[in-house]
Amino acid sequence: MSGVSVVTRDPIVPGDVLARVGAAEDGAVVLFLGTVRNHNEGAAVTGMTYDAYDEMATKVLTEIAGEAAERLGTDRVAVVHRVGALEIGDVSVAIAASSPHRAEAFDAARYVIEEIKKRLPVWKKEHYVEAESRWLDGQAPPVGTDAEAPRD
Amino acid sequence: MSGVSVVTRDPIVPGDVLARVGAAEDGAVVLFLGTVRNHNEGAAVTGMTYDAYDEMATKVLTEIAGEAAERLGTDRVAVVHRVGALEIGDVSVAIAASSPHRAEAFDAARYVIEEIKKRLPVWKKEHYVEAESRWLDGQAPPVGTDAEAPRD
Amino acid sequence: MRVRTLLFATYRELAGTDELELELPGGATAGDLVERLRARPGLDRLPTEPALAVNQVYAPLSTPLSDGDEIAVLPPVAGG
Amino acid sequence: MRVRTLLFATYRELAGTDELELELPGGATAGDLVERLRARPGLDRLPTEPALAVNQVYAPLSTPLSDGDEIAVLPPVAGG
Repeated sequence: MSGVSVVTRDPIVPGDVLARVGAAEDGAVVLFLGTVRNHNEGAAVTGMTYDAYDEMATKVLTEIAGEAAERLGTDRVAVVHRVGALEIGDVSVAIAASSPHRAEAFDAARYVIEEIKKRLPVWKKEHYVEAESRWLDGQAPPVGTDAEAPRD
Repeated sequence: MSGVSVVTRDPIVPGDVLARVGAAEDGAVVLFLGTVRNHNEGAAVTGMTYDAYDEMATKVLTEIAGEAAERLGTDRVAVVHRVGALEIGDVSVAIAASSPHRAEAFDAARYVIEEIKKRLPVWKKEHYVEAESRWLDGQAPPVGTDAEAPRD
Repeated sequence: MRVRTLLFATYRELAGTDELELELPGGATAGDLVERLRARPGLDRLPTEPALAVNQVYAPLSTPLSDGDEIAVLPPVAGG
Repeated sequence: MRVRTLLFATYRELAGTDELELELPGGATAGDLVERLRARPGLDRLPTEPALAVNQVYAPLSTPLSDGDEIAVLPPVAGG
């Protein structure tokens, strides 16, 4: 993988993530940025604290990027997820993908963000102007079934 | 429109296009870059020359960005198309879109590039390692019908 | 009336020029202009129904022209 | 056997800690661990079938545990 999959406490620099993808044979690059917005379900938001199971999150992110690379047909996928205390406008996640044709680059970037929402072990606590901070409702991650249990 | 729609002969700086979108209420930003690739239909490519009907292209680009903004639900769309002589890896088009939620940002960026391919009055001549340069086949633009002719 | 015709990409190469000034009879349409163009050397290879823009807006062959109009004859487009 | 339990987000707040070391009988499963956790103060509000990861891989409640395993109890995830 020419790209990178990492969970970090440092601010994300979109240009650095973009620079991880792209190649002479590519005609399309897609960059997705998730940013902290100032509202949610009608409430004014002042910031967001991201908590993560760091070691596992890096593994899951690498897995997701690998799956995206398969869909993409190139290994040019990069994804960085930030954790810690973020302010409005801060980038929480950056995903870049490049490929010879555009459909695959769009598809790969979209796949990575959708899978992050489904299974990255990350949680966020939203801070409000007028109410107590709260952990946002999430999605139940896909737990292995007995048939595919990791041990016998 | 907080964004911009422009046809230019200058190199495109992706970060500048990205900086044209985004707002405190947005949670998603999508950037698409079209780049000149080193191959096409099996032939090795050395570069691409873009020709445009400049004045009309700027108008059409502004129209497309306006339509994308309607789909997006925000006015945060920016699109820059380069013309002139480009080398492998050069960015020929940059599209940025931002919105509160990701689906709309992906959709808007995708809409702009698809519409550019259908109706932006731009042409490209590909230069090859082993053959004479040639104008690439394009798409017939949507010419108005008699019913919607611009004059009476 | 006098109109300005712009030619791009392959059509410019067929014409050997990117611009022509033409005199047309009153009441002429864009389609009439195309017929006149196709009578010129090189431009006989122009399609009979090319895409056109009149004053920078896509327009059908039936569009009536006026003095001073700018008509662009456009090959299939290939931006992006 | 001795296993390490990690708690995150709301579950960490219920437990008042982000990590517990527990002694379990041989042959215990991840489900048995959850039952033990739910017997502790605050953690009675843990779901009966929370999502789990054993050694950083999502795993079902039926997963048999081994000495030294790291079991994470995971609230519904909300990344991005």
